[in-house]
Amino acid sequence: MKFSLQINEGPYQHQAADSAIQFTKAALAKGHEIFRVFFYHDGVNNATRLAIPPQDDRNITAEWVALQKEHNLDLVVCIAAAQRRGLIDEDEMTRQGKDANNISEGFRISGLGQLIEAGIEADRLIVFGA
Amino acid sequence: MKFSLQINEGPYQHQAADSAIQFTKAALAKGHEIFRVFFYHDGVNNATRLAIPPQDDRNITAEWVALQKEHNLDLVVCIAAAQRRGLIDEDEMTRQGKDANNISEGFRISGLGQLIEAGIEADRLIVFGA
Amino acid sequence: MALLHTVNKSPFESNTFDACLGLAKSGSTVLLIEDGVYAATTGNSVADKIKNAAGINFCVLGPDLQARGVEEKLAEGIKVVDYEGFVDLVAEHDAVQAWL
Amino acid sequence: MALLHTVNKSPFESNTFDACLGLAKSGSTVLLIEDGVYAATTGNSVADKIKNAAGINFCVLGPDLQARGVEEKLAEGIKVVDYEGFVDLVAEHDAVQAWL
Amino acid sequence: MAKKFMYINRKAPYGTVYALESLEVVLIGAAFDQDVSLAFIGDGVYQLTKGQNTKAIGQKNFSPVYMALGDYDVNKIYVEKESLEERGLSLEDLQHLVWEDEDNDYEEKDSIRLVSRAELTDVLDEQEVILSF
Amino acid sequence: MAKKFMYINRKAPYGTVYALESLEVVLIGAAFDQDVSLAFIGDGVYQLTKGQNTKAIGQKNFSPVYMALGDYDVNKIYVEKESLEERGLSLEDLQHLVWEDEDNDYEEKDSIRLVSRAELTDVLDEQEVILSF
Repeated sequence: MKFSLQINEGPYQHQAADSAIQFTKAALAKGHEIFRVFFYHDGVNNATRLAIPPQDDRNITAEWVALQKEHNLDLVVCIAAAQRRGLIDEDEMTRQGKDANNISEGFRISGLGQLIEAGIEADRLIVFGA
Repeated sequence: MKFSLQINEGPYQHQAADSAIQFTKAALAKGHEIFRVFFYHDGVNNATRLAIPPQDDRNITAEWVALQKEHNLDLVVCIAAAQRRGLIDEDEMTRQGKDANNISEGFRISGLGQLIEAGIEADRLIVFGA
Repeated sequence: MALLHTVNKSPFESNTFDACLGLAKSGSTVLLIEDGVYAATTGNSVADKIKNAAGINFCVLGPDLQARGVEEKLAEGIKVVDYEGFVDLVAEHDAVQAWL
Repeated sequence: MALLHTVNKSPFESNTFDACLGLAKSGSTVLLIEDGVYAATTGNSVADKIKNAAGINFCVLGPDLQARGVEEKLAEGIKVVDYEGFVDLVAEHDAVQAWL
Repeated sequence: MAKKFMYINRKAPYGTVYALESLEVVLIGAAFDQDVSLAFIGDGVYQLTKGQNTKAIGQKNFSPVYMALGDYDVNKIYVEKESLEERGLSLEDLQHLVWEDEDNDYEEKDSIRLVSRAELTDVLDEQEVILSF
Repeated sequence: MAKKFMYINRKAPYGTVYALESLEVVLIGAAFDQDVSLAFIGDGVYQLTKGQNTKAIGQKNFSPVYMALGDYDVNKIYVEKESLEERGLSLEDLQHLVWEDEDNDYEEKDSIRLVSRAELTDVLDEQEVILSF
């Protein structure tokens, strides 16, 4: 079956970000397809490559990146939510005249239409949030 | 009177970040001193210089930076919470081998002891969160 | 000693307001802010809680009432303050407990 | 048609669980996850709500129960699933409503 | 074939960003020609109140945008009756949202459907994609 | 002069980060020689349950750290009786937290003080700095 996920909260502050990863791993283990993971609201904060979690704790972004590489996941960060919260990629950095960027490899920035499409194309949409 | 603030939530997602700014402006307008503003939990996300809010909306980080300049505010970002969430300054970037940093001017990164000190030194500590 | 309590959650969605009332001492003040301001409105299922909380002073942040379009629903006996009034309340009380 | 409802808030702190029960149709399933798992424990002030919700299937996420140290308090009639069981529930129902 | 999309709004405006960011999805989603409904439940009904004035809190007042939903063919707006009553509100306290029926000489029709909890239960049960905010 | 610092814990562990990050402040704060108390109210009482096992959710189990509070001279830990009862819990369900009284031949004493809501109201009323999580 084809699943899409929407993630509304950032890493660490709410368990939603963890639950989404555990769900994704289990779905893939059972042979399902993840059509897309869409990061919205504070969920965009999952996509930073600058996080340095404590060594004895999980690294949520790194887990997504590893899953992305292994399963070629489509990890999409909402551009409007990301701009508001200071998550930008190299293109945005250049376009907006900023001096740095912080989006991790494995994630791509795009519009809200990608969320609607995720709902249309997948058999199920599951929302994780707070 | 001397006030300290603790801010537990990031910008936009919760009004706590806005309320804290409005409170700070009102306190300064009434002639009170702000001893320190301590950003903890997702509150550290207020300190990014990479945010690009919509043009017709407020820019929360820019408001803090303006207040900091005018009133020489001590805006302190919790280092442990910030590292977890990908908010780092130039020193941290170098030390941790990261390729970018995103803390805005006007904020400084320091430890939780600064929060305790803020409670000890100020006449009142006010917490804004969700 | 008298504490200032702040409540920023809707009384319809969260038990925060109830928790505050349970631990607010007579003579203390409860300031309703953000989504907490709905507790200051009348004609609803929580209105009696404020009426029955003897000895507590209730205030509400006017800017948050106005933002939500419920200023005209304000219940009796609740003082409306602006952000400067919020600052005064903090200064006038001995400490602030934020019910998050 | 049958929906899968997920609830991730504590029934003691938030009205989310009540809101879900109010709109869950007979034949649908409610899966308790994260802080929502406390609703699956027994001997407390919300335990009757599950007993009285006729026609609803209740499941709870075991990993979240274990994390919180309340596995032994599990009420009767609630099925424990792991993350793979969560995935199965999603697949078996027609759509998922997350009560956030 | 169009899918049944339901946007569930359960949070008050301004206290959190969900109301605003939900509205943004609805507007973008309108371009996709799906069968779209919105439900306002619990504190979500506060999103639709008249007379919102955000000047003193420094946030943008996005409540006028709800008036534009009809122009985007978003005209199935379910408001739960019990949620209104618990909050001491009636339809009079909400904005009057309308749409123009182009199949019926552009007659202006109400977008808001006041429904009981039991009726809303049946509406939810038919949905294929449920976005929660 | 030492100030009366109160840490209010009202949230369950793991669902949000507050319990963990509150504990981090308490540990750092212990070095400042203030008059420190902790209160566990509402779902905060769940932070102290025995037998937490977070392996399957991928988070770190920080519950053993509460056992160390006594070594940091953090030994005024108020647990609200009514909050426990509403949740079907008793002291038996919580970790047994102790401290060693160095003024009394290092006698081991209980850190948890089970208090009624009315008693806790008076304790809160005396505080000078209240940190909420």
